Parts: sequence; C-alpha cells; structure tokens
Amino acid sequence: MTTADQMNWSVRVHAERFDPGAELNAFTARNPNAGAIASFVGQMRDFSRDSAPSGAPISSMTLEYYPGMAEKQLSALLTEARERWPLDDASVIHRFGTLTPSEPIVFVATASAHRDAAFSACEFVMDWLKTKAPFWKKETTDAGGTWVAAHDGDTMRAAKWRNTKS
Amino acid sequence: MTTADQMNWSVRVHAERFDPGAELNAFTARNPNAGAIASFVGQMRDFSRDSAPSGAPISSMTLEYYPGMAEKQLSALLTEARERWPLDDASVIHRFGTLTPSEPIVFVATASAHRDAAFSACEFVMDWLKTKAPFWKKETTDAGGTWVAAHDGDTMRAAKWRNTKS
Amino acid sequence: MTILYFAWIRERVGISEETVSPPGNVTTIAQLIDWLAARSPGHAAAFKDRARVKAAKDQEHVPHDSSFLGAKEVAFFPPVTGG
Amino acid sequence: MTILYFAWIRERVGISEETVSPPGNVTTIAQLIDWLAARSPGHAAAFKDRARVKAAKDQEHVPHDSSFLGAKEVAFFPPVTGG
Repeated sequence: MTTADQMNWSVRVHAERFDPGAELNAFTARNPNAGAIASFVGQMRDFSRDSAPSGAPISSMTLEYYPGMAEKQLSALLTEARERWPLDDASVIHRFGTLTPSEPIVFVATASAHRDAAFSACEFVMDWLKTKAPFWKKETTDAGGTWVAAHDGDTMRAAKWRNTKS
Repeated sequence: MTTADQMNWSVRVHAERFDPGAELNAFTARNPNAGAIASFVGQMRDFSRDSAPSGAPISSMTLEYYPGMAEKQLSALLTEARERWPLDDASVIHRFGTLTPSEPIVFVATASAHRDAAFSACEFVMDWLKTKAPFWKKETTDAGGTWVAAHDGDTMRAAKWRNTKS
Repeated sequence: MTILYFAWIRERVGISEETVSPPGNVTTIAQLIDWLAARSPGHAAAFKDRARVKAAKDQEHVPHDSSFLGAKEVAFFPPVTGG
Repeated sequence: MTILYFAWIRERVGISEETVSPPGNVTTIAQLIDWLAARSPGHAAAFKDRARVKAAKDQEHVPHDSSFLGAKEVAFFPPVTGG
C-alpha cells in the first residue's frame, strides 16, 4: 500500500445533505480497478423505535456530535479495517445537525479486489461506528424531543468483530 | 409482505451500460423508510487472473449468458434472500455483451430496517449469483481470448450460506 | 428436444443450438452426454472433461445422474463465471 | 482542564463546556464524576446513573477506572447512537 493510495481514504463529517449515488460514483471513479465495491447507506426513518407511543411519526431528527473526536474515531475505524482486510480504499461520510425523514445519515464504501473483504470491511466499519463514533440522535415527534437509546444489538454486533480476522 | 412490496423487487439483465450511482439513488428513493441500504458493484478489472501471462492487460471482456435462465436464477436468488432475511426490497442488475475495463458488470442492492439483514442478503445474493447465474466471461488480451475459469473460492463462499439462517 | 451450448462448450461443438431425438435407452444427463459426444469430433472435444460440464434442464441446474425426460430444452455449459 | 458534555448529559448539566481544577486526590474518571456531581443539582442529575455515562480522555474512549491525569479535555456523554 503506497502513501498515494492512502491519501484517498476519506472521512467527512458535515451538516450538509449528501447524494449517496454521487458519492458511490465518485468512489468507484477513484477506484477504477477495484473489482469489488461494497457500500452502505443509513437513512433516517419516519417513525421512532423509542418515542412513546412507539412508532410515532418523527418530524425531524437532530444529530449532535463531538467535533474532533468524531473524525478521529472514524479515521481510526478505517485504519483498523485496512489492517484487517486487503482494501484498496474506504470512505465514510456522517452528517450532524437537523435531518428530516428519508434523508441519508451515513455512507460507507469499501473497495477491494476481493468481494468478501469489501463486504466484511464495510459491515465492520458500520458496526463499530455504531458503538464508537460520538454521535447522538434526538428525535422530534408531536410528543416532543427524545434522545434515542443505544441498542444492545449494536454492542453485540460490534463485539463479534473483536475475535474475527479475515 | 404485500404483493405491492414484491412488485418492486427487480431483476434486470441487459447489454447497456448502467450508472451505479443512479441505480443506488433510484433504489433508495423507492425505499424511503428502509433504515439500511446495502449495495455492491462489481467492476471489470483491467488485468487478468487467468490469461497467460497472468496480469496481462485486458482490452475487453465479453459476457455470454443464457437468456431466460439467467433472469430466472437471479429472481430465485432474490426470493431465497427474502425468505432468509427481513428485507423490504432487493434489486439485481447484470450485464452481458462486450465490456471495457472499469465498466460496472453487476449491481446488487438490498433494503431492510436491519443493517445486518441488508448486508447478509446482499452478500448472499452475490455469492450465489457467482455459482448459479448462467454467465460466462471471456477476456481479450494481446494473446487472444480466454474463457475465465471458475474459482473454488466462489463455490466455498456460496456453500457457507447453505447452513446459515439469519 | 432442444440442446443448447454455451461458452467454450459452444465453441468446441461449433453450434449454439440443435434439435435432437435421443433413443429411449438414453434417460440421464450423463447418458445424453455420452450420446451427444458421439455425434462429431467437436462434440467429443466439448464433452471430453465431464467434470467441467454443467447441465440445466428447462433452465434449472441438474446433476449428471438426473433424468432429462420430459425436458423441452437441455443446456450444457462450463461452471459459471458471472458477477 | 476542559470538561465537555453531550446529548442529555449536556442538557441536564445545563452547559456544554466548563473549565475545572479538581483537587489532587481526584485522579480517576470515576472520582472526577463524583467530584463533578457535587457541583450543582444539574450535575447531580446528569451523573445519577453512572452506567449510562461514557467518558473520553482527549477524544479517546476510556473506562471509568482509568486515570484522567494529563488530559487537556475530558468528555462525558451517553452511549453513542450515530449511524
């Protein structure tokens, strides 16, 4: 892996909405010879798992984050992914601020010569992001604002990678 | 799962080049409330694993396929994925005909409320597609045309899903 | 019954499709391969290495020891390499 | 040393950031939480359920029994819910 390769690896945290399709195309364009590109888009849903009543419509969501630490943790996740799998490139985008339903929240893309490496690294980054990246969601429904609770399932999914090497 | 939901599930096999970003955006647009969208793009590489000498530059590739059976097998894979995981939607696009390096060959997208279901189903569809969908690649290098050999790794990856349920 | 050939099997046989009427004692895919292999040197070359020949009966993958009786079309091809 | 608060911990404390100088016998994150919790009713409410409070020392996750000595900033926040 050369320095030039690593310069592409990108972490972006911003308030502006992004276009997942444009991001995917930009990512494939900068990796023309990677046979396998895996990607993930997390979208804001229009109903709540947490608010009372459960399933209440969400009018908007605010993502608070820890500037500096968020970027640092996401970069560390990509570095960890690169050490575990033969990747050509990886990219993560995460938004903060106020979002409305069906807007994209997060985008992760991985490029590799190997399909299984691309898939595993992409899922790994998402799983660890869910337990390590300092972002907090507050959903707004008719009943007011509610901080989203962390889910045990996310912690378990992240833990499964601890003893897994490719 | 209603009939209306299932009508979205799509299989396309065609010679025309497609735009992965536009496909991803169309897929997310038809699934505005799926929290998790996983996708995969297989791109044509510009060097061969099979030709002698190995690593020889490929000028083009021709994908032969079995019309009718290809669509049928891909649809069956999506149905199988739907039975295994809680999916909202899935889509697969596969090209045939003549391709040049860095063109997209295949696109698979899955939508779910659950991140792990979206990832697993997307990887499952790719793994089984590699061993069940009737497509054959012939690479053209300076040395002539070479049919790509099937890889044992693909068969093993597909087999791992036989005893796996979500 | 229609027989279809794909990829290098098609190239060796020299045609992509033919209509055949095998005799009544030919009932399995393996027997059909034996019978087809005797039709021409091209067929013989195509079916030389049986382990590399896959079959489909009416567009479903089938093993060599299965019956093809009742099929409208049987296809022969190498292991698939799409995706 | 700068203390940062996020999400509902920030809301309960009532401020997002403050500069503090804890006494020398306060060396671990857990001791720092005890010391901060005594500063105001808001702090007390924020730190009431320790199991739901996570900490970072200079932007790295750290357990409650670790030392914060030498830190420029220590942050307190609930379990993260991004992605």
